[in-house]
Amino acid sequence: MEPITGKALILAASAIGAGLAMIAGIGPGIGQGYAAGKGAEGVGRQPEAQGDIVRTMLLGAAVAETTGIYALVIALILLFANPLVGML
Amino acid sequence: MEPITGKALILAASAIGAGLAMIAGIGPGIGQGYAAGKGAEGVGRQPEAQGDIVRTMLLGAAVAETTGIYALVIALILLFANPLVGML
Amino acid sequence: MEPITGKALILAASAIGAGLAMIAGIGPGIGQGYAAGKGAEGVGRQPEAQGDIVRTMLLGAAVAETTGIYALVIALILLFANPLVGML
Amino acid sequence: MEPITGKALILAASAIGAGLAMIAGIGPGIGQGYAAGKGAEGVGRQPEAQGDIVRTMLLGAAVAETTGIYALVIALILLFANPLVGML
Amino acid sequence: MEPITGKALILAASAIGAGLAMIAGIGPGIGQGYAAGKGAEGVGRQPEAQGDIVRTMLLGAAVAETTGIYALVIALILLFANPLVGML
Amino acid sequence: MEPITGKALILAASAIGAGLAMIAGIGPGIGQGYAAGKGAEGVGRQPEAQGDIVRTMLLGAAVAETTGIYALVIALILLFANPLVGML
Amino acid sequence: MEPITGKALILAASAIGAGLAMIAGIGPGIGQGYAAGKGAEGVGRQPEAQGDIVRTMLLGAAVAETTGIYALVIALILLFANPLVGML
Amino acid sequence: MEPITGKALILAASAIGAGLAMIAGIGPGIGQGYAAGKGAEGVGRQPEAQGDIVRTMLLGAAVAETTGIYALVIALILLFANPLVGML
Amino acid sequence: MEPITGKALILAASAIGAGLAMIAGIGPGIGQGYAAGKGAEGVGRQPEAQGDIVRTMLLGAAVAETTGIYALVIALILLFANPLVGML
Amino acid sequence: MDSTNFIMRFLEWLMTFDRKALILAATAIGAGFAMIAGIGPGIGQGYAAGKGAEAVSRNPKSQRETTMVMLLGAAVAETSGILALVVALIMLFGNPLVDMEGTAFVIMASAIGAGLSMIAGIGPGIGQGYAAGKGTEAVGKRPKLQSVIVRTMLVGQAVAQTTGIYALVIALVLLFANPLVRL
Ligand code: NA
Ligand code: NA
Ligand code: NA
Ligand code: NA
Ligand code: NA
Ligand code: NA
Ligand code: NA
Ligand code: NA
Ligand code: NA
Ligand code: NA
Repeated sequence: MEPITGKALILAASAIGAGLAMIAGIGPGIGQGYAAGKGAEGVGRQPEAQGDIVRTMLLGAAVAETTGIYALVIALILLFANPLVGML
Repeated sequence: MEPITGKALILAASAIGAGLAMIAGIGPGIGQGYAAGKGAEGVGRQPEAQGDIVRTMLLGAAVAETTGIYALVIALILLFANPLVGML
Repeated sequence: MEPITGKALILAASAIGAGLAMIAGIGPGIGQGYAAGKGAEGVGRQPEAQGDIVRTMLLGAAVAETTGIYALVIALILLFANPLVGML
Repeated sequence: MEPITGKALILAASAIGAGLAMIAGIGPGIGQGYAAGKGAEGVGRQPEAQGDIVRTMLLGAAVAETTGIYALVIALILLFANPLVGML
Repeated sequence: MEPITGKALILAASAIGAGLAMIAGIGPGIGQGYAAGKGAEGVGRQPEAQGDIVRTMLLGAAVAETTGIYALVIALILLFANPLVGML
Repeated sequence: MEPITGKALILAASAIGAGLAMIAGIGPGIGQGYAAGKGAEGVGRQPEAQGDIVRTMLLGAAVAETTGIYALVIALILLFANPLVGML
Repeated sequence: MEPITGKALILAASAIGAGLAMIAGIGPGIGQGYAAGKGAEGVGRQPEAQGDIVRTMLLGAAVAETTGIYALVIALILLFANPLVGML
Repeated sequence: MEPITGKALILAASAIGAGLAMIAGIGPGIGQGYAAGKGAEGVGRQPEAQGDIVRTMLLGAAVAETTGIYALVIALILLFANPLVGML
Repeated sequence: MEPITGKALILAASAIGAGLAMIAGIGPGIGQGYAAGKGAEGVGRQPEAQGDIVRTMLLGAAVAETTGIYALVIALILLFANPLVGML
Repeated sequence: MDSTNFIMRFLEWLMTFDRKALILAATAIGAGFAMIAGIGPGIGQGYAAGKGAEAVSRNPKSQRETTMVMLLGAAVAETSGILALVVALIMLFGNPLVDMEGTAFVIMASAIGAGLSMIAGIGPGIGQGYAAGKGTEAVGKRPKLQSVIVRTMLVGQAVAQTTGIYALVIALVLLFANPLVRL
């Protein structure tokens, strides 16, 4: 019978930590959706400025993506390159 | 009697981690819905620009989808290609 | 007397994981409701564009539904085709 | 003395999972309320378009209801047709 | 003296599940309040359309109530007609 | 250690369930506050319609209160007429 | 350390339940703040209607306070007139 | 058999703490997305001021990023330079 | 076998407490992003007032940062100058 | 005692710790919960900042008045953040719970309950910040009406504070006058 070891506890907590981190994705989803709506509105009003509008929308959306990427990176570290089990 | 092993604990935590990750879906849902509303408004006002408006709306919505996809990928990894049990 | 096994623990966690995943449904609910409101407003202002407005609203709402569907799929997998118990 | 069995643990977790799933109802509640407000505003401004406005509002609200229904279905499955206890 | 049985655990989890389900009430509360505000605004602007405005507001609010009712029903089932204890 | 009875566990969970249910109060608080703001705005613009505005605001706010009342009722049932302990 | 009794478990859960209930206070805080903002805006636009505006704002804010009071009452009952310990 | 040590408990909690911290990313995601939308709108209206608008948008977005960075730093400290295990 | 000490339990809880505190960062992220959007909009409208607009935006954003800093300070205290272990 | 009941086993495990350690661990989590209140002022004051920038762009001449109203309103909106910080600092540096008489388990839960309660501060923080923004906007449009606008703003903000105060009272009762430990 193999009991629960400290390593197993850390790995279990890492699964939950990875899931929690992904919740950050709510933010870019809302923010970029807002930018999409404003972009669509702007293009309807000034079709001649479409290039500038879409470029600004995408630039701003790229900035808004970062915290979603940070969270993904932390989750991937917890799942694939877990530094905590090495500290045991 | 088969007791709870470390592997079982990790797999149980993975089920909860997968569920937590999916909560990220709130974001794209709200954001893309906002874009849908703005798109519908724009099309009503400038029907002649419908193509540009819908195209911008869908481009922006695609960008807003990414964090929802990240969360889905993390959940699928936890459920189908769990790297944590291999680290035990 | 049958005690709590690892399998039971995973299945219990799967019930909670499925419940957590469904919370994602908040997003499409808010977003599509916003689109519904904007659609109704647009139809009132430009009744002649009703077809275009409703079509754009529904297209945008379909895009906004996806993360709700992802969450439903993860919950159904946890409940009906649980891959975690097979990994034990 | 009858101890806590694995089945009991799964059923207890199912009660919590059902409760968590219902939280999704926040979304349709907010979204459809927004549509209701926009519908009321529109009807006040263009009483002659009342039929179109209300019809669009209800169509959009029906779309916004879906994730609330998904959550209800998952909760009812957990409570009345629990597939997890059969997997033990 | 009677210790904690599986039945007790399920009933305890049902109390928490019922509480969690009620959180859904946030949605209709916000949404219907928005409709109330828009209704009041509309009546101030077009007092002659008061009947139509209030009727649309109440119709929309009724639609927005449903997920709050679903949650209440799940909570009442957990408290008064708990199907989980019968599955033990 | 004197074991904890099932009854005690259910009553403890009921205390937490009652607390969780009350969180629903966020919704009516936000929604009715929005209605209050729109009502104040409307009265400032059309003081002659004050009666109609306030009446519509209060009617809408009463509708928005319901899910807060549902939550209160569930909490009071858990605290004062707990049906779960009787099911043991 | 003294053993944990059933009574202690209920009282501990009551402390957490009281804390959870108070979270409801988010709602009235946001809603009444919105009303305050609209009131200040309205008074700036129509200073001659100040009395009516502030009165409507305060009436609406009083309505928005109720769910915060419900939560306070539940918390006070849990702390000072706990009916659960008497049910043991 | 290696049991769960204090060190393992701290490392497990650190995995969860890191995940919780990342949730802060919701904020910059929403805020910067709002800025992106407003930037796109502004560029559509005053294309001649594009440089100033985008520069202001990016400056403001940089300020809005800070709390997301703080959270990332805390998570990285917990994962890679955990000071808590050294305090044991 | 070295058991889990009280000190280890406090340090583990400190990791979770630090993570919870960082969630506060949602607020400044949203608020400052709103300010960034309004700043960009304002600069587009009156490019000649750019200096004043940006200065006001930054001043307001600095004020909005404080609670994110408070949270960071509490997290750093928990991680690097933990006063709780000294109270043991 | 080797119980097969995992709830009893968990509680027995908790009882292997020193009572002080249990209370202090719960305090760390409670302090973390309290800080979440900071979401509110962050959103609210950011809204006020945005409205301030907008007011300056619309009416640059009113910058002095609008900035003052923005800062005054934002200062009010800071309240819940400060209250949460103070409660967290009390818990960390002047913990009244460690020396409290009573069952450790109840005191532990009280530390977490106090922290949860403070989260209510999100609401007043957002709401008062919104009022600050609207006050700033209104003063930017009609600087001459500053006093009446600010008065209305402050009255409304005071009303919006109440649920934050209720939450503070519950937290302070749990920390300093805990009625549960005496039961
Ligand atoms: Na970002
Ligand atoms: Na994205
Ligand atoms: Na989507
Ligand atoms: Na839907
Ligand atoms: Na509904
Ligand atoms: Na209602
Ligand atoms: Na109310
Ligand atoms: Na910041
Ligand atoms: Na601040
Ligand atoms: Na209040």
